[in-house]
Amino acid sequence: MLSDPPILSLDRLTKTFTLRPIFGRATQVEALRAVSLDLLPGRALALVGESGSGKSTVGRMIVGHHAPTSGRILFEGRDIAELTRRGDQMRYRQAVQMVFQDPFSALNPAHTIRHHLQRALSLHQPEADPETALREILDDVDLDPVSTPSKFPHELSGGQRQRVNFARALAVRARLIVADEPTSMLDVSIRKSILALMQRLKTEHGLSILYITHDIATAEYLAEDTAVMFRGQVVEKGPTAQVVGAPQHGYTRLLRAAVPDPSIRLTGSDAGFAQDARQVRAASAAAVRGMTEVSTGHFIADHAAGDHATAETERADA
Amino acid sequence: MRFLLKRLSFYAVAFLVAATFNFMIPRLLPGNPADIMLANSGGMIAPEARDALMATFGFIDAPLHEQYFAYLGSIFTWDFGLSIKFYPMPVADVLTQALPWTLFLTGAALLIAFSTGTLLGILAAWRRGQLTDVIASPTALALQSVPAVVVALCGLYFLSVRNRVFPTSYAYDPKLDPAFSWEFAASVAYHGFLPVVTLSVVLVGGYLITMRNNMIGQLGEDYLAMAEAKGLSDARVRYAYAARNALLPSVTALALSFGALFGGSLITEVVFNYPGVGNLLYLGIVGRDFPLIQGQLLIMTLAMLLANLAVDLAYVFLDPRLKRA
Amino acid sequence: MPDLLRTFLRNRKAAIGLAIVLAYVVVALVAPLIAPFDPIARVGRPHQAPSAEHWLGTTRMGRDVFSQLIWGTRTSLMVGIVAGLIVTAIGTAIGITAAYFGGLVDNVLNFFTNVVLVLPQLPLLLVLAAFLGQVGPWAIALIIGLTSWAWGARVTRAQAMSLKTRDFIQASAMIGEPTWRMILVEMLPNLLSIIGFNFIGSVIFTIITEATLEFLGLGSPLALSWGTMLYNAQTASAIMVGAWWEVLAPCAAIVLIGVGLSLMNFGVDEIANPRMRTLGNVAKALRIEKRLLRQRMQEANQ
Amino acid sequence: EETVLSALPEQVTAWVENFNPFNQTTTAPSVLHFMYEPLIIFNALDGGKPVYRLATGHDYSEDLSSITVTLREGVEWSDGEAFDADDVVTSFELALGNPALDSVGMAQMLSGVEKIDAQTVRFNLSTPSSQAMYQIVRVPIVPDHIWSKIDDPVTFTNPDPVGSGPLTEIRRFTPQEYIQCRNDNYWDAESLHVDCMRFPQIANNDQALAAASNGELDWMGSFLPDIENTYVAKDPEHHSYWLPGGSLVAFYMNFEAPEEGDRAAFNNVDFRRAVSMAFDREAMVEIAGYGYPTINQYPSGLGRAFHSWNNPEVDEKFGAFTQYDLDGARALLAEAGFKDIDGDGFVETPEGAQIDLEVIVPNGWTDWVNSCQIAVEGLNAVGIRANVSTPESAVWTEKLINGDYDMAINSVRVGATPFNQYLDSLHESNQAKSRFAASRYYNAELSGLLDAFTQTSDTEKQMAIMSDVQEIVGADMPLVTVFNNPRWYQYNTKRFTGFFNADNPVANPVVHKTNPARLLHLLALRPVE
Amino acid sequence: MSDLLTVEGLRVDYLTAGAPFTAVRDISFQIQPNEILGLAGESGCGKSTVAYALMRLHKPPALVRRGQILFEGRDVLSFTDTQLRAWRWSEVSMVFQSAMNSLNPVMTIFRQFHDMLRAHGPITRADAMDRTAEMLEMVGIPADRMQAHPHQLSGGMRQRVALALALTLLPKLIIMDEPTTALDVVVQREILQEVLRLREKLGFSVLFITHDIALMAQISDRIGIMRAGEIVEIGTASQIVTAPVHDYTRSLWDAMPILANAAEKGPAHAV
Ligand SMILES: Nc1ncnc2c1ncn2[C@@H]1O[C@H](COP(=O)(O)OP(=O)(O)OP(=O)(O)O)[C@@H](O)[C@H]1O
Ligand SMILES: Nc1ncnc2c1ncn2[C@@H]1O[C@H](COP(=O)(O)OP(=O)(O)OP(=O)(O)O)[C@@H](O)[C@H]1O
Ligand SMILES: [Mg+2]
Ligand SMILES: [Mg+2]
Repeated sequence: MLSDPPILSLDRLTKTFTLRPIFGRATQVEALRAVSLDLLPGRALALVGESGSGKSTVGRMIVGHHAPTSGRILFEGRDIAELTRRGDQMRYRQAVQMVFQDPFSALNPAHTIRHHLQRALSLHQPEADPETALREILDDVDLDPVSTPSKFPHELSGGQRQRVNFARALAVRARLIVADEPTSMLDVSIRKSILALMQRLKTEHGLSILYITHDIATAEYLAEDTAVMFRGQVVEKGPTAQVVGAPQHGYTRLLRAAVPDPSIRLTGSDAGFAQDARQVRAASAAAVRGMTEVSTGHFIADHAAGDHATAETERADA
Repeated sequence: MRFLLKRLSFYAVAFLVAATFNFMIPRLLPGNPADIMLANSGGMIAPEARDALMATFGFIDAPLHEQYFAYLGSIFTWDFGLSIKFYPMPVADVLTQALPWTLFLTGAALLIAFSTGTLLGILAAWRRGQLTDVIASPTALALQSVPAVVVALCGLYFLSVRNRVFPTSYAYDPKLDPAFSWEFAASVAYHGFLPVVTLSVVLVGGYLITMRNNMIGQLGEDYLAMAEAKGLSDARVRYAYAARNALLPSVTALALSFGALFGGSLITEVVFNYPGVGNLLYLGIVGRDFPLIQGQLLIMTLAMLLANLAVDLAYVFLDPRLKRA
Repeated sequence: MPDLLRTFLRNRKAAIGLAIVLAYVVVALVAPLIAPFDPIARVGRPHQAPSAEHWLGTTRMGRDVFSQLIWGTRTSLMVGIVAGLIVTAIGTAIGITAAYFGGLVDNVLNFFTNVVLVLPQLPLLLVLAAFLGQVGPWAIALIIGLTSWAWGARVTRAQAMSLKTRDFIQASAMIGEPTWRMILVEMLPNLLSIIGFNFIGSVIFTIITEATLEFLGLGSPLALSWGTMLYNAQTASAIMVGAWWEVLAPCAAIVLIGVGLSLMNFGVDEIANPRMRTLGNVAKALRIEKRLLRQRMQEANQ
Repeated sequence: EETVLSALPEQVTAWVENFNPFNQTTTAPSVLHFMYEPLIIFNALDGGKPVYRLATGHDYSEDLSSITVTLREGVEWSDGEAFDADDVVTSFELALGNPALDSVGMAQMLSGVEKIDAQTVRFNLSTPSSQAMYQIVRVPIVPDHIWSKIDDPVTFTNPDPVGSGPLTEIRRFTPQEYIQCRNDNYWDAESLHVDCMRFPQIANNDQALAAASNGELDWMGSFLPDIENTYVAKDPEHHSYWLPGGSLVAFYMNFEAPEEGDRAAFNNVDFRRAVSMAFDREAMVEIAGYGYPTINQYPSGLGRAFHSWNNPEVDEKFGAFTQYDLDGARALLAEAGFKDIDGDGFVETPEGAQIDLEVIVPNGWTDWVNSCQIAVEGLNAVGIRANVSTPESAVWTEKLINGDYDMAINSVRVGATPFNQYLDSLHESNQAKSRFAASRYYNAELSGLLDAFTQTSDTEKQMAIMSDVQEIVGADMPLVTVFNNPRWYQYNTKRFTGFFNADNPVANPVVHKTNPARLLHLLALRPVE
Repeated sequence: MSDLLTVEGLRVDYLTAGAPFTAVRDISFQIQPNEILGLAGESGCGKSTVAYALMRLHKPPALVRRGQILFEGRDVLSFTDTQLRAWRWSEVSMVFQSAMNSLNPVMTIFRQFHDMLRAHGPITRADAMDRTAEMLEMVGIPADRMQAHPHQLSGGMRQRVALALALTLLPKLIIMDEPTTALDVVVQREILQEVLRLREKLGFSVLFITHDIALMAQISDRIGIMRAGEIVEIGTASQIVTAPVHDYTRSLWDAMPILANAAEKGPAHAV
């Protein structure tokens, strides 16, 4: 299972944003602190964590939207910063595609679906017959190949739009899809079908998926592996069954506990949760010195003793 | 503070660019001011006399860069040389005499237009589709596309020429001497009425439309529903919440409208023979009064920059999000 | 595209505006056919009041005001459109370039734009017009075009900036679209309404400004345009001698086209800004609501 | 009760507090003549006869190389100091010593000014001329005891003026109005019945009209459109006007025009005559000029004001060429070989060169622009291709001086005799030196006659010379004169009487500062009752 | 007539360019004192429309065509403006979908409290400060933050402020329109716990609107399921969880991936 070499590895990736407010001094935001992850071919890695923990930043750095402050991104073993030849860069770009959270914003409202897919096809599959390829791709994502191409994005539902986004990644012949909360803006009722689509793309097309979410339940449904992030660091990672099923790190446990569970009724007297939350957050914010393997492939973070001084001041919730 | 410094340095550089531009323009103008001046006075003049006159006007044949530095220096010493049209008055004095009138005219018009426009814009948006909106908005729209010339001419024709309700010229009754008296103030108000109204009419439409659009943009916001849900009165929600927030983009629009304000005041002053700087500029251009044109453009630019700066400051003041405690 | 047009025309204001503007365009196109007289020939006595023969009277020079107005439409409209095109082209190019490339390019262009924006425009135009000497309408169009783009550049930039952060721009970058295609094919169509807005606004501005420059005597008195008509009326003291038709005719022409164009802009605005679209329904709902409320109160009182 | 006369001598946007009489541009318009009395006023409407003011006589030396002027006795300056020859000498030395003050050109005309005794001054001329006195009297006479102490008379604004004229006291001064009142030491006080003059600031014709029709102005000189209706009709009993002819307006053709065809055409007298016949002078006067100018159909361009100088033979021989006659013009052109060869509807020169005339006129000079349009209508009608162009007045002047034009409308000042207009426009030595002599017409015979005119003060001889001049000009038609500009003058008899008018044409009635005779006019006014 | 709120046959239309769009059709339900009623359904089914109409906050082109809203027996729809203003917030308050947008961005937190307090009776500034401090501390925010502007607080803090605002006048009913969708699960849980605690302490009713039925099941007493403007099913929380009647309710449960070990405990899967 672990025999395949990773298609993409993140090696101690760090990203620091410098905020220059109109007033006051510039502040540094450490969005990522030495994040290391491996993505394996044909598998999905779920990245979960609280809002603002740096999940999207990881995704955006993979597609080259931000350059790392330090650390490396290795694509099939090669540092992408060293891909100097245009051909190599193109190949990497093509191989890694992103599917965004907001399905509407990802499609150009001025153009039809045909435009979106055909451009991808003509750029990356010039040899294929455009109409046939188009039909096949739409079939792949369960869209009506006859009526869909001539529609404009606003004539499609959110779920359909998200399917078009996946179709575009297919048209480009991507091998890795970074899906940043692809279902969070969709109706509950169709969420699962998009997850099913990703599942199918993974198994049938052998795509790797980096699935960014804060919904552990969907991570469990889709991903073989899960990494939990908190304040820019990976605090726990490993096979989903273990990370979600038997969480070891405090924050993962907290996260796990907070997931709404219809079978448990909440009461007002359960004040312990908030207290726990405060403590766990404080403890988990400290710098990670290393990871301990608690079982095969399942790592949890060792935090430095002292409080890690983050430059962000507005972070703490209470 | 960084923000202010940044803006200030922008204005400084912008001023330099504009000043350089101003320097270039009159030097490229055809025609010689001394000749024009003499032609106007109807004299045939000997070349020696002409050259001597040129020299007294400060037309030295120095290399361009020397002229340029002398010019830049003049900005700081407020010494723009002697006016040709108003010889031997220094340009600075001519301008100083005219400036208060323009400030009065533009200030009053701006105040009137901005407050009425904004208020009507608020009402039109609040009662959108209702009477205020149905009447005010299209009217504003029409006014917005009426040139100042047209408004001024119509005002002049109907209110000064046909029915002698208002005077056709001057900033106050020439028989009076400027003084802090009611009589003088009344005269200023009486003479300023038409010019101020003209200018306000030209400007008000723009402010109304801007404010209305900003307000409509705010109307769907949750915090307004929240304010209403809190049981606040309609007026309070409208002014303290919606209008207050919609004002922000309006203030930016205000900065953009200064160009129109200056242009409008120029025309108004010319039509109503109002002794402001716009009128002077026009005279300067017609009379090729280079020193006057130069000084003129310079202070107009300066005024534009100051006005923009004021708006920047107002914006910072109005929007706490920019402050960061 | 036809979809856009339909939305545009469904808007009553826009439709009226378009009708007005089209009427002007038609007049401009067929001016030689419909003008009853040669606009520069002396065809009547000086300052004849409007009559069956001279619908809008004659000028001080005994020229037919109506014919002048019709020919003037041609000039004024053309000048407006040409300058509008220049303004829009420069503004759009600078705005999009600055927004798309960002960084240093943006800093430089944006600075430049802001500088132009804080220059007192009309005074500068006056000086420039005087500098060029006898400036015909075309020169005026050119001057206005070259000096008035900053506002358009600014709004286009703002719009393009927000467009650039939209995911679909990133998405097409990821599939490897070349830069020019990103700008022309992906961004431009989404900026059409702001460009249209800018264009229409520039046309209004130019028509007004041209009239103003000519009125001040800085244009060519020989040109046939509304501004020149105003200028000639002014120098003939038409207002003072009671020849109101000589002044009011060009004024009315300017105001009407201004209103027409503004109405169109309203339409564009409502297309671009969906919140503006529902105004009619709002009024209707309010009326019904009021009626229902009255009913309910009555019932409650009984 | 003081009598105050409201006058509008010129339109400005603000009065500038400058009472330096040497300044030609921004000095208050009531400084010359009213504040500083001239030596002599030559009355053009009275055949150029001298009216002695500060002087009591002037004598040319036999060889016309010097002029001796005797000064009036008993004249005092407004501060009580006596007026004498030192004042005159100082005044001329100021002009001679400061080019910027020498707007009349004394430096070329005079070789020196000598005080003979307290009441006598001699002017030594650089070249003998019988015309010199006309120029000399234009120099203002200022008090020696003040001006000899001024460091820089060029920039001096003379804030507390001391003068010899009727009105020397500035009672009130604001940019929008000033009032100038009686000189208590005025030598001719018994003639003066006006206590003060009020000068309101008025910026343009429209405002002038508004003020005038309201009856606010007593004495003015503005272009008032449709004057009968807008001004006279407002108060027919008191509002009146008189527009005697003034400077000569003519179309200049450049004998050295840049384009070959145009040049050839202009050098052909028949072409020039045809041009003249194509001009509808009446329309120019009636439509472009509101009927205010005086039509000028003298083939010699003499003008109605100088009719007493007219040579009727010239009228007889060449009169047809100044009549509006399109057919005649066409015939003349055809006869002279100007034909439409290329069929574009416009004639070419006999040699086949294209003719394409650009008529330049200063932008903003509306009556002239309209005259040019009427001229071009006529030219086009007879088959001469022409169009109007309106450069800025500065550019127009430059083009005239540099000869960079085809045809232009232009004006020449008229003097006390017809001599000035011919000298300024047609004398060889002036050609290409000023805008008045822009046609580049060189005629030695004509120049000789004009020189001879200056060499005699005998009226008979002068008449004979002028006849010959008219003969040459009429035959050659170097300029196409069209009309004489009106002298702008309106008055209101509600508060004052005695105004000059067509029935009482004592002198040039204009209140503008270029007219010294306005002093005579002022002294002729009497308050009502 | 012990119902706190009774909604009878409520219909809300949106007037559009074409035919009016009926967003809420003939909805009826009751809320008892001290009860939490959940309203769930997919996006666009009309949940917010109901919430706004209940407080008569709906804005044209929305139009309440028909129906009755009785609050303690009084007919809300026939309130005069004055009655309405007095009733709002003192008896019914609301927590909006996104706290980010429901707080006025240019006013300090205190001013937003002060404004509201003043609208409901005379109060001195000092008293208002005390009250604000008290309310903020109740939801776990240090009182000194009252001079902050909303943008200076984190999302979770803002949501708590909104909650504090809603509770200040001790209303009988609080309408919560998706109060936690913008937050992550941990924060969401913290806030809901807070709500429940306060309810026990203060005793108010809640109309809780969300699309997350698992969450709803955790806190509501009764649940209504909405679809396309209608309530298709309404029942006690345990009935909706364990024995949903309507197909649509079942499909909602099916569409949600449920954590594996949670599923073991709960019977939701077993239909
Ligand atoms: N371009 C940027 N400039 C400055 N700071 C940034 C930028 N992008 C992200 N950040 C900061 O980096 C941190 C991580 O942001 P990121 O968007 O990766 O979080 P996330 O885990 O995806 O959160 P969410 O679940 O809300 O999407 C945040 O504190 C954010 O404010
Ligand atoms: N101004 C409007 N004009 C026309 N239709 C509207 C308007 N506002 C809302 N609607 C429609 O009314 C319906 C109900 O909207 P509502 O906001 O109540 O849904 P919701 O259930 O709260 O959805 P969400 O979960 O997304 O908040 C939707 O179909 C929506 O499209
Ligand atoms: Mg994210
Ligand atoms: Mg909602």
